[in-house]
Amino acid sequence: MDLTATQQDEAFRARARDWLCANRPAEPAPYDGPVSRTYATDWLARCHKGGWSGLAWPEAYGGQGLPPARLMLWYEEYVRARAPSTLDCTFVALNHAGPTLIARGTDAQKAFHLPRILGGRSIWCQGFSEPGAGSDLAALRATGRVEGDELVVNGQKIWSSYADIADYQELLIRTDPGASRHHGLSWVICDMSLPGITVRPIKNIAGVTHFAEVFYDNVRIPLTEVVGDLNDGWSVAMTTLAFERRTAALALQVELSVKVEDLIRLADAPAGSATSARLSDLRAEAAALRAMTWRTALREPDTPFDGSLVRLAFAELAQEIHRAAMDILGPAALADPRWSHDYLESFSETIAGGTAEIQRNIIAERILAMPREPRA
Amino acid sequence: MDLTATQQDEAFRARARDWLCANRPAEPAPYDGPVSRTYATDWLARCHKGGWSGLAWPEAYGGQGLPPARLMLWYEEYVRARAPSTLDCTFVALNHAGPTLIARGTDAQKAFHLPRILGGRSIWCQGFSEPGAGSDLAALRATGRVEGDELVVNGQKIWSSYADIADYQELLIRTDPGASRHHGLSWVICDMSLPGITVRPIKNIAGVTHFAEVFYDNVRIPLTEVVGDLNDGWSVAMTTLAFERRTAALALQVELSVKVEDLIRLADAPAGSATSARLSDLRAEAAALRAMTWRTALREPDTPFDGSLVRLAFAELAQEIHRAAMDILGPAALADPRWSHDYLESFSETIAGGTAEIQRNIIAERILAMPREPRA
Amino acid sequence: MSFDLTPSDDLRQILDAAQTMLDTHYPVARLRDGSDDSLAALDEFGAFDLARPDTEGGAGFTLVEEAHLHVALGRHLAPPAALATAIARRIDPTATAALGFSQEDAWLWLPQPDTAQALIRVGNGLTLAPAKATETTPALGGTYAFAKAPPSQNARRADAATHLVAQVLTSAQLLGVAIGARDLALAYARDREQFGRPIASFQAIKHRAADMSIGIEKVSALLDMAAIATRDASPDAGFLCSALARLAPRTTVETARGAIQIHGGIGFSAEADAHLFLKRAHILRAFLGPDDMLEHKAPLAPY
Amino acid sequence: MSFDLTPSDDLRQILDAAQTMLDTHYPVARLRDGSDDSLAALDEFGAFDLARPDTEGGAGFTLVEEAHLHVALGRHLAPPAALATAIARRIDPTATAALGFSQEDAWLWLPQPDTAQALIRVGNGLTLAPAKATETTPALGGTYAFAKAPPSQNARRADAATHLVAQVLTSAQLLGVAIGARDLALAYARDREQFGRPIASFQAIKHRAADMSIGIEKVSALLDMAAIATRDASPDAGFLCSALARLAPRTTVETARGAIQIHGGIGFSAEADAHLFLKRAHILRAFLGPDDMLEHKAPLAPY
Repeated sequence: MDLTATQQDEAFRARARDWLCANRPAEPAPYDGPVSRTYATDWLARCHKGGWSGLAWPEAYGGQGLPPARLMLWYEEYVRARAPSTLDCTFVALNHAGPTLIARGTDAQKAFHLPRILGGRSIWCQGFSEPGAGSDLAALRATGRVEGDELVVNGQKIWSSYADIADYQELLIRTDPGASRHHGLSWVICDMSLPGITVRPIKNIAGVTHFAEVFYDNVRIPLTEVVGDLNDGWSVAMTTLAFERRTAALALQVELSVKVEDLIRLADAPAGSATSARLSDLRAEAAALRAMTWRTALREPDTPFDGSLVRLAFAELAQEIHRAAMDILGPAALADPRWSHDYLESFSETIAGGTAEIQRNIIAERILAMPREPRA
Repeated sequence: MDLTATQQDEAFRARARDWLCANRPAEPAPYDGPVSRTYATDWLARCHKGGWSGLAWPEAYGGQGLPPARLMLWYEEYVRARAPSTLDCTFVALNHAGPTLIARGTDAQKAFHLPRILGGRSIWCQGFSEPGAGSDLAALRATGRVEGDELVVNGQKIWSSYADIADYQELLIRTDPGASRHHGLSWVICDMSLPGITVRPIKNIAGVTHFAEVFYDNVRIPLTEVVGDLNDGWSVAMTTLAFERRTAALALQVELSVKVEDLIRLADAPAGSATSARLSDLRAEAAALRAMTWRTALREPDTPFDGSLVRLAFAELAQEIHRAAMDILGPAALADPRWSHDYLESFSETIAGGTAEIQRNIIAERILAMPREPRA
Repeated sequence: MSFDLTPSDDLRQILDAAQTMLDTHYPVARLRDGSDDSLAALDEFGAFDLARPDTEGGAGFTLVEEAHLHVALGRHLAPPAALATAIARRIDPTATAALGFSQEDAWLWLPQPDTAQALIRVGNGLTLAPAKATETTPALGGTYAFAKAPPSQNARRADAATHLVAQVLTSAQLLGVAIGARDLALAYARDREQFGRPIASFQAIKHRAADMSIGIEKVSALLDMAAIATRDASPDAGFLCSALARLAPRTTVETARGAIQIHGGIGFSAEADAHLFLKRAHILRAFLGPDDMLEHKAPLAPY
Repeated sequence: MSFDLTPSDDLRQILDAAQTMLDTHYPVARLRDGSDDSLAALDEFGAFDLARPDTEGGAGFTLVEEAHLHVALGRHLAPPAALATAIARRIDPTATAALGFSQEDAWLWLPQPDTAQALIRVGNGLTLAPAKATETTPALGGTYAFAKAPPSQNARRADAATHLVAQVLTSAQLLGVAIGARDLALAYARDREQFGRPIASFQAIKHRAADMSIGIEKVSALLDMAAIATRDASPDAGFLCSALARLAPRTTVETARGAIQIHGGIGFSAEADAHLFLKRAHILRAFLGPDDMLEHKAPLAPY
């Protein structure tokens, strides 16, 4: 086991630092709406031009094919330079849709979409959750009926981030009505400009609009837009979970460490004080999260469910840091969006993509092999 | 709503204080074994002689018939005088067996047992739990077969406190093998000197022996020892839960407050320090527990299940106080029985008499009317 | 009997009447469409003069009844100025005040059409001063708007007794907020099904609800004792108010956090009301100010 | 590749061999009947010289392999002197030391037949001194016995590098104790039935086990990084060891507490092994000593 940066690593790090320093946007990112899209796509296009987009994507598909260690170095410099958060409207395309197409898409799908994604020319949103099936994807009810060479889609999705400004959607629908639970689903590329699609943005508790509800009224999608086999959508959806959790976590974890350091600086707590003890704990927790994230990135590419541990650890630490900031900074934090906005946004950490309760069930059942509950 | 002590109350308080000051034992109570019995019965006998035993029992049965407010004053003075913990081997008889006999016993049962209990002449233990039925009393399997005018008892009990030094046991057994769960149980007075009874003491994690396993091999108990009706034992067992929780809690709550004050004095933490913040929290929690206990005693004699809230609050605070002591006092606490013994004993708080998990279920289902889990 | 924690008939009647008034004029849903949140209905109800002697134009009740009224106000997320006004009347019997706190060298307050003054928390003290609605900054994701100005010279500080009253009434509102958040979460959990059963039947949800209820019960019991002790100027009033001020805000913030979590996705959206309880908890906590339990003498000392 | 967190084949072999040795000589059950807990088998295995260069009679491995060995020792609740001896060898290559800590003006240690010295935690430092088994006091309900004496004049203090090694190895043992406690609780929960199903199927138990496992995973990942950084004398070794020393004891105490709770009644009895893990956690925590994370510079600073 070794964690020594070679001369080449250090040269890479210096190159990344210099480029980021010269190119990162001066203004902070807008929270939502079309301006947030323009901001994010401009930044991605600039990264792309500089040779810094699709860092973890294979070179064959226009990516940089960087190994995890280099990704770690990049994201450390990225966050240190205070470049825009990676969790913007380009996130789904870069970390989810793109890698899914690379793994399971047809040549035509890849050729059309991958360059658009990398260059910041198309934005994707996710269409998995439904009002009746939050953490229980097996209960999805939106349908796609095969008619000739088209799917006719009806139903409703919810919690679709950036659906109001996205070009495409990864849409998971039930295409075999006879099959139950995880079977009979299909993963489809949905063009958001198709007739029959209505998007209703949902304001979140931080007052911004990332989420939307999407309604489908006889939306006709060509069968050529199905990724993987028809009715095999569950396995397609599972393909990229590991990718997302491994690489996306690297950047987000450094963001948290920086938050802690900012808070330590701002609080300026005397040694031995209750505040200093709490900040000391947060710093230790952030160091542990970094270690977990590195371990996941550098050691365990083939164990998909270990992701639940680091994911839940991340979610809880993110909330704990923002909560501590509200406790420590007092009234000053209430009207300071750096803290109160991020605090409110942090509530999504233990909800989005499966609640903390579901994550604990998964850890218990899949990693610890504890028995399932009896079904109702 | 009022909490003003009248002149008579103050006079009672002064009388209690003077008597306790003059009479409380000088030596601390031994942890276990026959010496602990002698210590406890001597003390109870002295209280009895002074007119201070059976304070909450009706006067008709030799008690003092004190209203809850007077009990509160008594226990505040009792603990302030550092009199022996009420949770000794006389506890079951005074707070459980005696009140059960008063409520449901025959005249003969009352006449024989009640004076013996009050005078410190007989010790009782509980015989409810079984190895396969910890928190699930409905799953009890020990049997009593009616043969003529006797019950023939077979089976096993566990977690029977002080069974090794007790004279009698409150024994809950299945007397109707055809009935299921809560039905067909009987509550029986079991003389611990009967042939066929074997007691195996169990050492606890604090290194002392309160608990025992009790084995019954064709133990013959006269039917006259059944309390309440045959096969109606569940309702008899439930009779005194409210009594126990209301009155016993008064003394235990003051004991906790004193622990906190002792710890505050001993830690001598600087203002603003992490330790001072933690102690400040414990003091506030102890004040809240006192308020809950008073409310239970002074306001809600007829709502049996509200007891779960105050009981769990007590259990968790007790653990938290002892845990804080171990954290704050450091290595010094490891070999100091005042702290490490009590710390280890405090683990029973969230286990004995129904685990914290069971208590939370009860609160959710009975107080908050949340639906039960589907049964396996 | 001098030891009695049973709510009196008077209290029950006041609370019944308050409930009707609050349901009519201050349903929580009113906050979704940012309706004008006037104090008029509360004023007409007599909410701000409940504990003043009838010889002085009040209703002649006590802090105990007033505390219970503020629990109900908290459940309905009544205008923050209602709390400030009830306390400010102890300083100026005609005051109608906005709620505020200090931040470094400035005062922040929540302006309201019918207030001309603000009651500002400054460290351990409270001060009443003229304050108008200047330009405002959004706070807590835009749910609140703060006015900001330098500290006024023309201010009156609250005395020690009013400080205790403020701790009692603010904690009472916090308790109400906690109860409201818990009840909202319970109602949602009973309705919402996942994996074929109501989520209220899962232990994770049940145990969280049980913990919320224990916290609520603690604060509720402590509130009664602190209100009685403050009313009667008992020697342990400071100790009890301090314990209350330490437990109430954390119980409420924790309960409101839990309520959002129990709601899942919809709890993170502004379309459910759960976040309104959380944000109010933060506002009330900031107004309640800091406290140190260890400065007080324990009631039964020396042990 | 210079970034690599995959355990080497060497490490796997050492751990396999250690496991066999520990299963044979140090099964946890040995502690129930107070058997003589000698260091002989560990010494013969080379546990105390694993990281010493082979030119100096060691096995030529590093602190990384040694840390993993101590995780295994922690799982088996190996004699506390095994930890003290491994660290003491950095001060005196022939030392065999008991584990100890200071209390006010005295030293307390856990005497053992084959130790003539004790490695004592004094505040932030470690000191090695002669120590014999004097009269002992029972500790932690009689599971341990402490010898007590005034501080020795004839003591050698550990240097800064050894201080870091002590943080790594003590935390490694704490991690092992946590894993052992968690596994014991899991095994029990799978066997034990209540209300007609294994208690491992209840969410309350599952979620607790999940939290234990997250804590264990955190400490485990941090241990690897801290051990590598300490081995390589990296600039962030102090930061990482400090983070480790802050998380490991609380994770282990919390996990061991949870293990007792999951066992229910039998967990409160001395007949189950759960309490042995809790008590060892307290001993190791006392030996690990205090730590303040904020004294260090963050690895990536300035941000």
